[in-house]
Amino acid sequence: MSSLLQTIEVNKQFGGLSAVTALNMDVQPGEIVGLIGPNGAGKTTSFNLITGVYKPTSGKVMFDGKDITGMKPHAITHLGVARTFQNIRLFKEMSVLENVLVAQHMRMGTNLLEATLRLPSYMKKERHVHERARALLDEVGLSAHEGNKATSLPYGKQRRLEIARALATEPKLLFLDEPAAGMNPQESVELMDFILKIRDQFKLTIVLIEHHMQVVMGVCKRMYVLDYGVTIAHGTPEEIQKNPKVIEAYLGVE
Amino acid sequence: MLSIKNLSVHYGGIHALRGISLDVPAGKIVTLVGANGAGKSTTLNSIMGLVKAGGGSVCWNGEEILGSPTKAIVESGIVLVPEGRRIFPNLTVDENLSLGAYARTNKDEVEADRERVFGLFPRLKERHKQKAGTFSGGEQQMLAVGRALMSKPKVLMMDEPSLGLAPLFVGMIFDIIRQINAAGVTVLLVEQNAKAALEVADTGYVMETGTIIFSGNGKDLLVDDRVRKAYLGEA
Amino acid sequence: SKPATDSDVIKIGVFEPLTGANGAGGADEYDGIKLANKLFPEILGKKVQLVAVDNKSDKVEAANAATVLAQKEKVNAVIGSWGSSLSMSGGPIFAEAKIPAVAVSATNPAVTKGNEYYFRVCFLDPFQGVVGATYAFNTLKAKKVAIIREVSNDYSVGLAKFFADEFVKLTGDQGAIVATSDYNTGDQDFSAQLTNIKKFEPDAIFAPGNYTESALIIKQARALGINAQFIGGDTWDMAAFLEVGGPAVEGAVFSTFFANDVPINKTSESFLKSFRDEYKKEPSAVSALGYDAYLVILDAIKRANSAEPQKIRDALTQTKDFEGSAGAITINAERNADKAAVFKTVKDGKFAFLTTVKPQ
Amino acid sequence: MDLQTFLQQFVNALSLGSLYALIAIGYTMVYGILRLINFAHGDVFMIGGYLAFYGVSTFLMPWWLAVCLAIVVTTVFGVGLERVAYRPLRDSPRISIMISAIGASFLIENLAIVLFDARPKAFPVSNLFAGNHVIGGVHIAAVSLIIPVVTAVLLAVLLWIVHRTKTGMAMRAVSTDIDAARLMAIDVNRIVSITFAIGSALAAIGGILWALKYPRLEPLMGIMPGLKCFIAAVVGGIGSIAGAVLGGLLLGLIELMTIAVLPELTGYKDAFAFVLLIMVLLVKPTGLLGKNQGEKV
Amino acid sequence: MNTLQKKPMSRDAMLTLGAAVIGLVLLFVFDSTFDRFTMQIFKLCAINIILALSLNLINGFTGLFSLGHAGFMAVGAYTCALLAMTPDQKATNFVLQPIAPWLLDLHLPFLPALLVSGLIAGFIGWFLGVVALRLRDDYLAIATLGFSEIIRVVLTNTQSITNGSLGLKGIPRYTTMWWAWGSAVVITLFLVLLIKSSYGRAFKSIRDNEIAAESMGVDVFGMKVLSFTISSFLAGIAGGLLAHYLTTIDPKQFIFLKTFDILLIVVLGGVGSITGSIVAAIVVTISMEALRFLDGPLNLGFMVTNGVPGLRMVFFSALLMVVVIFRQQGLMGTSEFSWDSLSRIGLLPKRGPKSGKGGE
Ligand SMILES: Nc1ncnc2c1ncn2[C@@H]1O[C@H](COP(=O)(O)OP(=O)(O)OP(=O)(O)O)[C@@H](O)[C@H]1O
Ligand SMILES: Nc1ncnc2c1ncn2[C@@H]1O[C@H](COP(=O)(O)OP(=O)(O)OP(=O)(O)O)[C@@H](O)[C@H]1O
Ligand SMILES: [Mg+2]
Ligand SMILES: [Mg+2]
Repeated sequence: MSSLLQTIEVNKQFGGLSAVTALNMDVQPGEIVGLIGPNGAGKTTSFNLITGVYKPTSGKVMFDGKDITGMKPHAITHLGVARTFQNIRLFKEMSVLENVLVAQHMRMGTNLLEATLRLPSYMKKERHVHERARALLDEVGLSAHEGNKATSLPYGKQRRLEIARALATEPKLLFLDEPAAGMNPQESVELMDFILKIRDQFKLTIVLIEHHMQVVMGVCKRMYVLDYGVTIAHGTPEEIQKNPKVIEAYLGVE
Repeated sequence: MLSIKNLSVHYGGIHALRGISLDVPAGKIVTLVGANGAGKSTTLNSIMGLVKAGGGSVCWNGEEILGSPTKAIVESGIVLVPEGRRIFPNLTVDENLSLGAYARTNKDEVEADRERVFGLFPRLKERHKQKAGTFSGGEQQMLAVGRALMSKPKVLMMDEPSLGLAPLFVGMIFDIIRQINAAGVTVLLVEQNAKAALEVADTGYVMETGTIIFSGNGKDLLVDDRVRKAYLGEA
Repeated sequence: SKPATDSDVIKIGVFEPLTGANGAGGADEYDGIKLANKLFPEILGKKVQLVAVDNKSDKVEAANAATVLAQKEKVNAVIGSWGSSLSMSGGPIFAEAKIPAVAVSATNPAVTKGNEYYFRVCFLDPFQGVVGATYAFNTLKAKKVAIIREVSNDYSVGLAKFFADEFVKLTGDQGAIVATSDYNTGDQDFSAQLTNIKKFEPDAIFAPGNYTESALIIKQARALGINAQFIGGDTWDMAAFLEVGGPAVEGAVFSTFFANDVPINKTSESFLKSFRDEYKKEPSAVSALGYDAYLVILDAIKRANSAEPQKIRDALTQTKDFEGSAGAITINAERNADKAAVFKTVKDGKFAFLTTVKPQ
Repeated sequence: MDLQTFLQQFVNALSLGSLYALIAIGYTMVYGILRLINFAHGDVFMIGGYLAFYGVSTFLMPWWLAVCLAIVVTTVFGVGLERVAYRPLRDSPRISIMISAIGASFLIENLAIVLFDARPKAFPVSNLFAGNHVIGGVHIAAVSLIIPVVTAVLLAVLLWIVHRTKTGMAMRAVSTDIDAARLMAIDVNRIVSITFAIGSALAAIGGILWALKYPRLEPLMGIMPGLKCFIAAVVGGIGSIAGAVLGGLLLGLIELMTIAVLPELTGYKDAFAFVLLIMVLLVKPTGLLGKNQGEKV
Repeated sequence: MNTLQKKPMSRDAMLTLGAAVIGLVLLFVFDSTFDRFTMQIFKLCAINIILALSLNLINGFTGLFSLGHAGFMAVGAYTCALLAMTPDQKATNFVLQPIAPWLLDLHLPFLPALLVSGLIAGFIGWFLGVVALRLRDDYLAIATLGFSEIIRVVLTNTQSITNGSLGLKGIPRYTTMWWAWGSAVVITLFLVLLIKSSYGRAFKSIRDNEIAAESMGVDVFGMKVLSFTISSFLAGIAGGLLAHYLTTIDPKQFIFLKTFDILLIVVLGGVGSITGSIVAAIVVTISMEALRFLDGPLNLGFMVTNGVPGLRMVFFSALLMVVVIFRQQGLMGTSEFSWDSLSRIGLLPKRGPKSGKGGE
């Protein structure tokens, strides 16, 4: 099977700092892949490089057979890549429902005229995206909050809203940056089930950054370990847990 | 001793602290562990007066300090090493350290303390004229700790000092915490790295979504099943 | 409220910029109007009340202010405004309300053109430009003139054009205007323009524009070693021109409406005396004109024997040889005053009368 | 253009540019610390000029006393302005603070119109500054010699304060991270007040020098110089003192030398500053000496 | 409107329709009973509403700090005036330098002229947007302010097209009550629908978090340019209406301070609230007139002061500061008028239609 995502020797430097060095990731359709490593290892930066937020200093990013290196984030999203953010980035002044609706704007394919004149063609699409948005909110258990301001939600629910919003862009590939952060152990377990469920339901491929080992080990078939921007290991959870380099750099000696 | 009662903080709609209470006895190391967003940083920031508390009290040696300006709190001997280091990147190491001693007037004592910090972190001495922004993460963390020590703290509060540090440095930071504490400074430590933190701590508090869910002796907590499962990533 | 004509007071609107960029000019005109009102507070047995609105040197405000006078205050006549463009902003509003307006010092031809209700007691820019050029050519014997104009000021641009056309005609030399430089209202540094002009070694420099900018221009020109004769227009006739310019403006000549050192008639004498008593300062030309505008309206009311706006307007068109403080006023068919221009110079830090030039 | 004309134009430009530079420094200091476009800076500048004027002409003080008093009173005024109009908004959205600055600017201008009268006043220039020198056919006004000297001296003093004193260190700390500065027991309000004091004193000096060079005062005289000097500060890289000086000089040069070379563009002079600004920003969005502060995602 | 009515009538739609009808009747009543002054102010309210709304679209809803509005207004005002004036009217204006021949005979009825002025302003907005929208925050603010000043300077200097500083006068007074309020209502409706549409959500998402918006598939740059273009288009329309309201325009009145005036309205009303902008535009426009008494002599009961010109502006700016400091979110914050909010406070049956225009 051909890879859905491939990064080829991707590098990123900030001034003198090498945040990511020679990243070679390969993700097959339907997989759930983990990305772990100490703070500042370059995990979030890797996400940013793939989703177009940063431009790689060198290297190539291939998605679904296309070279997407240096494309604008919205164009990459258009191709079917979605993400959540480590430091939550919701649309603060907008309602929970609107947050999800925005994410569908791109897929609506309306023009300004039909949207402001509310032509029947637009109203049909509008009804459709509302239905979908509500379904997604239902999925993440936020239906009751749809009219509230996004920032009024508690932390854990904000995270779920971020996921719902990302799903609304109809991605093939989903990047989750520390989705379990701020969730208690019980919620984390539920999150594992949720991730597996959406993968099947939406036919997703998922790449996951997570410090919560229980979650990562539980859902990922394969994982990459970064340290100082360098990929120090990759393999199955079992292999990773035993890898001495990983234990030294990240997991710590038990 | 520093004693916090029923402290509560809101950020707009978010109830970040829901009335937490904890004690930091003089001369001890107390640690606060918990997941991302549990409210650990908020606790420290509201003690320092950087975040406005919605209610509760913070007593320091019997005096209420909640609501005092940050300047007064620092001068009374409580010092914070903030999350993410927050060193001044455009200033040199020397200037950063001098800022730590900003409120102090006795030049000789300040110079003596500067030497002490340099003794602790020889790396800083080597590069004392360098701009702090060009430092690696570990070096920046040393500077942040050194800068805090320059203000001659009675209570040193540290917010995730091991953040972004190589394991080697992490070990070193915890050694330094022990050293500082041994010199008579009370330490309130916030850590993601719960294991290391609980190992050095006399007392540990575990936080979850704005409340303290349990507390106890550091070593006891280390072997506590709930802690092992939730925070140490051990099944 | 009841129409003013039925009541005991006659309202005269004062439509002036009391604040903003033209505030100084507006205030000077207002001084003259207030003085006239104090000396001649009644006509036809009715009290004359001044209603001042500030048009803030701003066109939108001017339109509003004019509407206040015309519609809310229902004034019988209007005096003002300093600044032709502000007058033009109010013009259509007065015309629609059929209320006569008398401009004091608005010299732009367009103010009264096509507006049956707008009059003025001063001469026009084309006239002023022509007499300026004539003076430069005949009296100053200038052959080469440079012009520096305030490009964002319609008055200045217009005057420069009328001057240039006439001067070229007089000399018969297409290149008689050796340089034309521009600056903007409020500019304070003219050194670059002046240095450029200096190269052409003109005999005279025509610099129509606001008095403060003009004074600074002359000052900077002298500092750059330019010794050419400066010629200007009526806007220089302000005490502040002397104060800002200091010794540098010594010898500058300009055309204006009125000379306070040489009273031309009885009205001038009494105006000068009362003005000095009232304000303890020398009147500027526009104060005299403001005074005259008020008197011209009163005269029209008297002749019409009515304070009805339409009747005042009709009487105004008949104004003939009215002795104003700044000379005789005859309103012509274009509702403009045929008036002589006065040339003044600066001598020993004061304005000094040079000559009078009558319209052909 | 012959050499003499060129030199004359160049001297003109330097003289104007160093005056711009002087005012731009005050702008950049305030902006660097608070990220506030202090639209009222030009009005503080105007107040400085008027105070010196009243000192000399109404209270008949010797000019040096009038100048010193004007600087002191303007400084107090600037500090007061910060207290009343900006401090209550320190943690508010940027647009609120900027509106407050615009409001303050309107208020000062309108108050000045009521108090000082809209009519321009002639600034009494002491004979000390009224002279004129001719060097090699190039005419230089005495003020034009003084201004660059004052600018250079003030630049040196400021660089010393900012880089060599404890207060300066605190200023730099506040400008990078207010909360971290608080943690150092720095009294942020005091530092901000000091910054405003310096900024206002510079504005007063600028206003007085301006009035010496262009001896005319009017309530709205600060608007255009204020805007242009802000542009100079942005062009140089906002927050950078050396950048402000560079920007000011550059602006003076561009404004006057463009006219010198292309006299037919004189009418467009007011647009040069903006064209320069936009070109610089498009090439280097943080100004010539500005530092890039990207957002970390 | 049509599409709204096609849907089955909800309570809100009926209320809205009712309010619209009452509004229409009131407008008619006002038009035939109000005096000219009141109408003049009333019309200005409508123009200010359009200006405030268009600036709010870019500053409030899209979160871009733009200070270039005066320039786009100027473009609209000049375009509309030059197109709607007859060749004769134009020729009389261009006294100094003849009008460019191609422009002389270009003549359109008011509506097409107004639309073209919007389109040209929009086009310029689009072009400048593509250039400037790479900048952010203060840098964008100062660059857009710069563009607006450049436009003004160009208008001052292109004499054969704009008549330079002389400006244009005698512009037909086409802006009747119906045109002013008609445009205001149509534009309000357009903006309400736009903001409620998917595009409106995209704009707001950029304001709230640009990086997230980009990552959610919103073409941030394209959307910014779109919002900027629409805003310029509307400013151009407002400029056109203003030209035919004032009947005279010149470049000076479009100085950048004009943008600040509009910005103040937006901020007073609440950045990001359509209702707020409308209410504030009306309140500010009316109170500027209502406070005019401050400039005249004041009777304080115990004493009568002399007129202090400028006091009104002092009072107004002080008021503004108080609002900004003590109620930072403005009158409305980001909330909008809705029928529900009325019924919640039990006011619904008694509500007048004027505020009903707010945000149906
Ligand atoms: N915009 C930026 N400018 C400069 N340096 C940056 C930028 N973004 C990231 N970095 C640096 O790149 C390095 C990697 O950061 P990154 O956020 O990718 O770490 P991470 O692995 O996601 O860590 P964490 O677990 O803390 O989220 C860090 O040293 C960080 O400071
Ligand atoms: N300035 C702020 N504005 C709004 N919400 C905030 C702010 N700072 C923190 N919060 C919220 O308050 C809650 C507690 O945050 P806090 O930073 O105290 O957590 P923490 O325990 O220190 O987490 P971490 O391990 O990530 O440092 C979180 O939900 C966070 O999103
Ligand atoms: Mg990360
Ligand atoms: Mg924290």
